[in-house]
Amino acid sequence: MTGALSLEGVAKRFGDVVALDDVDMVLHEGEVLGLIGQNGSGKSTLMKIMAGLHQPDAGRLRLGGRVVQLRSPLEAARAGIGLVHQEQSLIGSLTVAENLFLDKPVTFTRAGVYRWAEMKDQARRQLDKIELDIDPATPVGDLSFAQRQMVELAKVLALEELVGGHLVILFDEPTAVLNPPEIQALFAQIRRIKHRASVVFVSHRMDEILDISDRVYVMSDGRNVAERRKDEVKVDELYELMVGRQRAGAVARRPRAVYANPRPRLEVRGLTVPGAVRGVDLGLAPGEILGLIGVHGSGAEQVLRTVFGLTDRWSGEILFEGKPLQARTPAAAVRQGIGYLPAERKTEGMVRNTSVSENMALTFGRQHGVAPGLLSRARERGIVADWVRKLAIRTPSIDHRIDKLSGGNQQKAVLSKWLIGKSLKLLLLDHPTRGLDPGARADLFAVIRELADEGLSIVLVGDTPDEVLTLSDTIVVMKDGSVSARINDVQHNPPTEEDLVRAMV
Amino acid sequence: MQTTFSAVARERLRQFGPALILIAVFAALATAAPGLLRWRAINGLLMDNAPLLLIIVGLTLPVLLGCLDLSVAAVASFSAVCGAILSHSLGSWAGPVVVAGAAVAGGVQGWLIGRLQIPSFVMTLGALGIFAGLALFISKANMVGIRPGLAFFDVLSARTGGMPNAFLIVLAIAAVLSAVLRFTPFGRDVYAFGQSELASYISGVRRDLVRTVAFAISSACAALGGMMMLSQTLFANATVANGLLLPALVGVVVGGTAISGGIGGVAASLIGGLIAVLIRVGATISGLPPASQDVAFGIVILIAVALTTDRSKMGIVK
Amino acid sequence: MGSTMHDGQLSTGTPEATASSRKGGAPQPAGAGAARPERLLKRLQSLGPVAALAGLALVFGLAEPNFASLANGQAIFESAVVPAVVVIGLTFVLLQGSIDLSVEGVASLANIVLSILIVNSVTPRDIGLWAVPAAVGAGALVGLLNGLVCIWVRMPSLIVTLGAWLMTAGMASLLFPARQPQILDARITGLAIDKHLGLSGLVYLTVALALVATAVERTTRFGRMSRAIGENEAVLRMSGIRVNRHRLAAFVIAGAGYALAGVFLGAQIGVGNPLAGTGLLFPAIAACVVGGTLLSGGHGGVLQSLVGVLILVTLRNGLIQVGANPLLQSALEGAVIIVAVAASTWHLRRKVRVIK
Amino acid sequence: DDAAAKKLYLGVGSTSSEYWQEVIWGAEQVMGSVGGSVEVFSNDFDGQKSFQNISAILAPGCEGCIFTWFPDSPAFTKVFVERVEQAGGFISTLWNRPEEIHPWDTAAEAWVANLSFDGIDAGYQNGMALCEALGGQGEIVVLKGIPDNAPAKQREMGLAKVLEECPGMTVLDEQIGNWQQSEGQEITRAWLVRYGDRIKGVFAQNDGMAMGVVAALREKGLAGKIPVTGTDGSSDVLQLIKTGEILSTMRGSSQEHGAVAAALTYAVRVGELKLADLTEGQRDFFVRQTLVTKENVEDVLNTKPDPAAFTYEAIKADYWAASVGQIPPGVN
Ligand SMILES: Nc1ncnc2c1ncn2[C@@H]1O[C@H](COP(=O)(O)OP(=O)(O)OP(=O)(O)O)[C@@H](O)[C@H]1O
Ligand SMILES: Nc1ncnc2c1ncn2[C@@H]1O[C@H](COP(=O)(O)OP(=O)(O)OP(=O)(O)O)[C@@H](O)[C@H]1O
Ligand SMILES: [Mg+2]
Ligand SMILES: [Mg+2]
Repeated sequence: MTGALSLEGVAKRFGDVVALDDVDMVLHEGEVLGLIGQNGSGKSTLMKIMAGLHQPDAGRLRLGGRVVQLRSPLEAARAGIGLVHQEQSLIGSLTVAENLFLDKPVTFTRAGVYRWAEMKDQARRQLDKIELDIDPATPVGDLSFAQRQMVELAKVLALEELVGGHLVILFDEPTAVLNPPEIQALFAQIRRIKHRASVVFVSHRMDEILDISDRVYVMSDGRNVAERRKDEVKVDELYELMVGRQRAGAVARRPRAVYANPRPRLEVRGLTVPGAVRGVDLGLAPGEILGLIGVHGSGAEQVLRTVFGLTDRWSGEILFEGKPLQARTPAAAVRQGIGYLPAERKTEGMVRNTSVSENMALTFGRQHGVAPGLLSRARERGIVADWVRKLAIRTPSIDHRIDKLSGGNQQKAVLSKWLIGKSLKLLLLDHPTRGLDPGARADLFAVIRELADEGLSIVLVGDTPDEVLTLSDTIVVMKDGSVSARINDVQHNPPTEEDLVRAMV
Repeated sequence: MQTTFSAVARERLRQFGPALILIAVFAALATAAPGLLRWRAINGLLMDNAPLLLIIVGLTLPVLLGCLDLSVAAVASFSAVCGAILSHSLGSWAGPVVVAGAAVAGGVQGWLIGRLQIPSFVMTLGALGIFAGLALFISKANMVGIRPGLAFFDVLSARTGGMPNAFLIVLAIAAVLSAVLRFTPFGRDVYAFGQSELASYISGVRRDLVRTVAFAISSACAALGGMMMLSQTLFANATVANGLLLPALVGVVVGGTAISGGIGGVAASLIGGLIAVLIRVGATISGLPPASQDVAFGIVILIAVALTTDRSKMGIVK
Repeated sequence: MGSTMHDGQLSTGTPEATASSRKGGAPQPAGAGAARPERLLKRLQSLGPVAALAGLALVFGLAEPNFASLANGQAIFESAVVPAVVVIGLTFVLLQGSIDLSVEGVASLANIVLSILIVNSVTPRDIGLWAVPAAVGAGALVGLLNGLVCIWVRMPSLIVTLGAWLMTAGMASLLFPARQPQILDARITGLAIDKHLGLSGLVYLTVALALVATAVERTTRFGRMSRAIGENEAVLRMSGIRVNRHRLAAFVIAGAGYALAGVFLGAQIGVGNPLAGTGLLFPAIAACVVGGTLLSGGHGGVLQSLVGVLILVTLRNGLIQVGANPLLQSALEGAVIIVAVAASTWHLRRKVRVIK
Repeated sequence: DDAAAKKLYLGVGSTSSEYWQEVIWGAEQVMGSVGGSVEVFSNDFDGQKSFQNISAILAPGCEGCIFTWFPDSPAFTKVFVERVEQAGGFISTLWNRPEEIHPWDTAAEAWVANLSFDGIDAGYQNGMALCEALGGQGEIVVLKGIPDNAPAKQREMGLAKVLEECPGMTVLDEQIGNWQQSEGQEITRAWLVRYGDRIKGVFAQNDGMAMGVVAALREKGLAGKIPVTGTDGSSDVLQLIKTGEILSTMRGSSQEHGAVAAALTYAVRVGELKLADLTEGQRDFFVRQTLVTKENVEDVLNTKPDPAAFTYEAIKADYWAASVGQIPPGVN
């Protein structure tokens, strides 16, 4: 049987790594196909092959029955296939209009010269579709994060007008960086264009998958291990199919005593960051997990970055272990025992072209040296290997280049950079589970909780309300730069997700 | 398994690529001019090019950070002038004093790059102008001779066991720096910084400190190179070493150290420097007319670089 | 390798990109209206170099009355012509985040080619004004080779163009006839000598060129994509943009620009000199950066670079006017360059900014 | 072996300058006449390149080879002659030697001679011509070459003498043009603005800068109205002297500069001259030069060097025919 798009025996290997191994897949007209799988199971690779970014080593692609070869993203676009990347793919110095048509087979040029007017009202039409009221001539760099997300969406939907015939739209973890309302807007758009387009939707959030897709494929180790129709499957079964083990029940509650400590480790008073944060107060005890949550631009990340010494100008008072925090730079923060897991993994988290072990040993490797100022690779590697096992990081070896790992495994590696240290007192987690598969997520939760039990204080800017709810002892909700709600002792009288979302937006 | 092995083999091959090229170039030269095989010849070349090689070794650190140091040659000239002038008052101490001063000046450059957030290219270009001007100014555009018979300079120009001390010093410094880069946190920071400044900064690398030290080393090596030059010429003027900037850059790159940073090393640069020197020698004794010598040099150098650059680690090549 | 290549690119986010997505962290009510004041501020800040120029002129003007004279204005423009043409070519390469060091060799080469092909005092050959396209063509060809090697052999532009510099310089002296050829074609030399409204034809040509280049930079796909390549080439490649063609074009334009500068030099000094281009490179790059065309790519543009040129030319002229110690001139220039760049890029300072 | 004796390594500043072409021509005549050859090396006015060249030549071994060399800067002269001595060769130097060292007291067995032109005389005669042209009255501007080059200093001393003897002529301003035509032009532009018609004459230390001055004057239509002097005697400048746009230049006998240096080195190498027999004046001397003005420019242009006069035999008749005396102390 054929569909809008079908893959037959597709395989792809990168050096020694088998990313895809004989994958068959059929995508029917007008359906939304959910694609789930553990980190490194090959989802992104599959999407990239369908989008012409990678060439398969073996196997065929059929488009409407015809065998096609997609040699470049442009050819894919001509064939009506568009891919929304996980990370933002907008160019700040170009206008909204230019960005909308960047990857499209139209250029709006005559003899290489732009026909701005034409391009602008084409763009106007695209923006109207998603009720986004901004001037198409605005440089994207001047937009807010949320606005850029919407442009990102409009960019895909633009395929509609530009290419005749049936469309295939591929979303690779689009919701990872969206807020609940934006997610709903996205789903609405997906449902709207179903009549002309088939959609492949990758996500690590089971509820979303079940919400939006008609059918679900489960990938594992580069193979397509299961196919389920929406109406015949439950979250738990999907979970088991991909992780291969029972879904653990909610993480056990912890007694207040653990973190009920008279002397707070971190105290933030009236923290203000021009244009981002207004008068925020926080308190954090040893062993306490503080959940910070808010929509993008709520300022939650800024609070973290300020404590870590990354903010240029700020006012207010930050006390660490009773003394004013001297952290003017990350280095200073680290010396005092503070760690930070950035949300911008690719640019701020990983040292590219460098092995997993070097990345993990970068900060605290020196603590395991033979003598001060003298490293001991041997010891480091031992410790690194332990953590790779502990967090089940999927990498051929600890000498493998980190940027060759799948998104989720990169995240784990970056996190463990902070864990191999002996002196960490406070860990700041900026969207730590972004891009992690449910299994890895559960593992990470366990680790975080364990670390807290050992007395590490943790501030966590959560991706979803539910993850903040499961982990935190205290939750602080932020909105437009200031605190809009504060819930103490979450473990014993937890609020509902609805309460949180209401406080967020 | 099989594949991993071959991968390792490939990596090794790439590592020793420059060394192999060096051997090949030398073999080719020696067959053309057998005289080069005599110890005296090699010895003489090492002596004459020790200053250049030392500058190359030092320049490697900023380049590993992804920065450029265009001031090295000017620093060498300036130091030579200062060394000559001071030799009359300070005697042998002139040498150490000048080198130390240069280290400070270099450190300031590196530190300002971070503080003022201006590209190293601009910072060191400005420094180039400043040192060139100061050199002219303090020498009143005259030539300055050093006080003869000073231990410091005599040692630099002497030989031990047939080897020129100058070159032995270059080897020693290169060895120490390689060890530092390999076994100390500073070394790890340098490479991480070179690959992703932001990520390493957020991992707690003290980037201003790293940059400062790297540029201090670079300038100190340049200054010592200037002293070596001086120990051979016995006279210095404001432009005595200016011609070394481009050869130094070429040497570093030929060694396989990437301008984009994070790839390469001191030993590689030393080998690269030797390759560049030999290619220059070849072009000179080739009997080609002078102008064609430069053309030939340029072409061969580009080929050498094409062979020694490790593209697997470069994403986008600018 | 194509795939790893693209993957490698994915992992290279430009600092600017990060900076802006950070700025996104700030709460902004929807609607571009909110962004406007910020944009206005940007515009103002981007005027930093212009202010620097004005300040420089003011200082010299006060120190030395003659400086402010109309005649000196003309002198400054005449001196700015050659570096201006150079940076017009160079800017597109810098916008894309590459660099091109071959200017001195290429300008010299073009200068020689022109002088021996046009009616001159040494060689019999004379193809009339065709010598101009011939010279510029030679430059463009060098640029083409630079681009091809950079892109398809995947070598850093810095070293490739450095090699090209050596080679073109060598070729220039190879083409040099026994004696220095005087350019006898008045149509060329006249460009520098005949004045219209006090300014030579070269000045008008340069202004025209600057306008065209600005139009190209702002309204053509090549111009816009050049900026984008500098900001984030990875995304463009993922979007299927023919990146390499634009990169190639930039090198060709640079080469042609350098060659044209060599031709202008010929008109000014009236002879063919294989060292004509000496000393053009570093001031040109400095000018671009001073003006706001950063080496990191994606910033600035032709007009900014030209402001940079005016700053440096004014500086040199002013130092002579006020009779600064000739020995110290390069030192003063160096210091001013550092200060000017620091001042004009101050507003870009950010802890998470990568400078290199 | 004689092969080495018959190949002259000639180090020049640049192959693309008329002066150096004539030096090469002279050397080639001499070596040609003894069935030898000349191999030319250019340092493009970069001392380091000069060093790399000589080091590369010596490396494969250079027993008894002969050099005529231009060390771009006097700073390198000592190391060059000593390197050649160690290699067992012979060398004569052009233009640059430090004040402190001489062929007879440094590498005395290898350093045959140092031949230069009398820069003081050049500066003096050009200056005097300028003084006359100004009728002894008026302010002039001075364009100087690369500051630490001996010729630059000497020509400055020469002008200084003039300023004493011709008190009416005073220096308005002086700048460094690094021998470069373009810099000469740029600086002159600025001068014309600053001093306007106060400038009555321009003293440029070489022809290149003088041509730059003329180019700048042309832009203002002042060419020919303001006297300009150069030094070197390049044919371009001779043309400009004919047209009156340049007042005077000092034309060194460049062919003889190259030829005599080559001949001396060869003679010593083949043993026809014994260094021991040579006086100091014979090992460190100025080569003759003539001031070219409108009067004699025609003759200078018409006299083409006669190859017959440049054979080894012809020169060996009197090696020092072209000498105008020993280089006095205190001029380097
Ligand atoms: N460019 C590449 N070079 C080398 N290996 C790669 C490359 N891209 C992916 N891989 C490997 O291929 C496998 C599949 O990666 P892929 O990104 O498709 O996984 P994924 O399912 O998208 O994971 P995640 O859920 O974390 O995004 C992983 O083991 C990864 O390490
Ligand atoms: N990161 C890179 N830096 C430099 N060159 C690259 C890079 N990636 C690919 N290339 C070169 O580009 C060529 C084709 O790659 P790609 O298709 O991405 O270029 P393109 O933008 O499509 O250019 P074209 O318009 O010529 O197809 C290959 O030869 C490769 O060597
Ligand atoms: Mg993925
Ligand atoms: Mg392509």
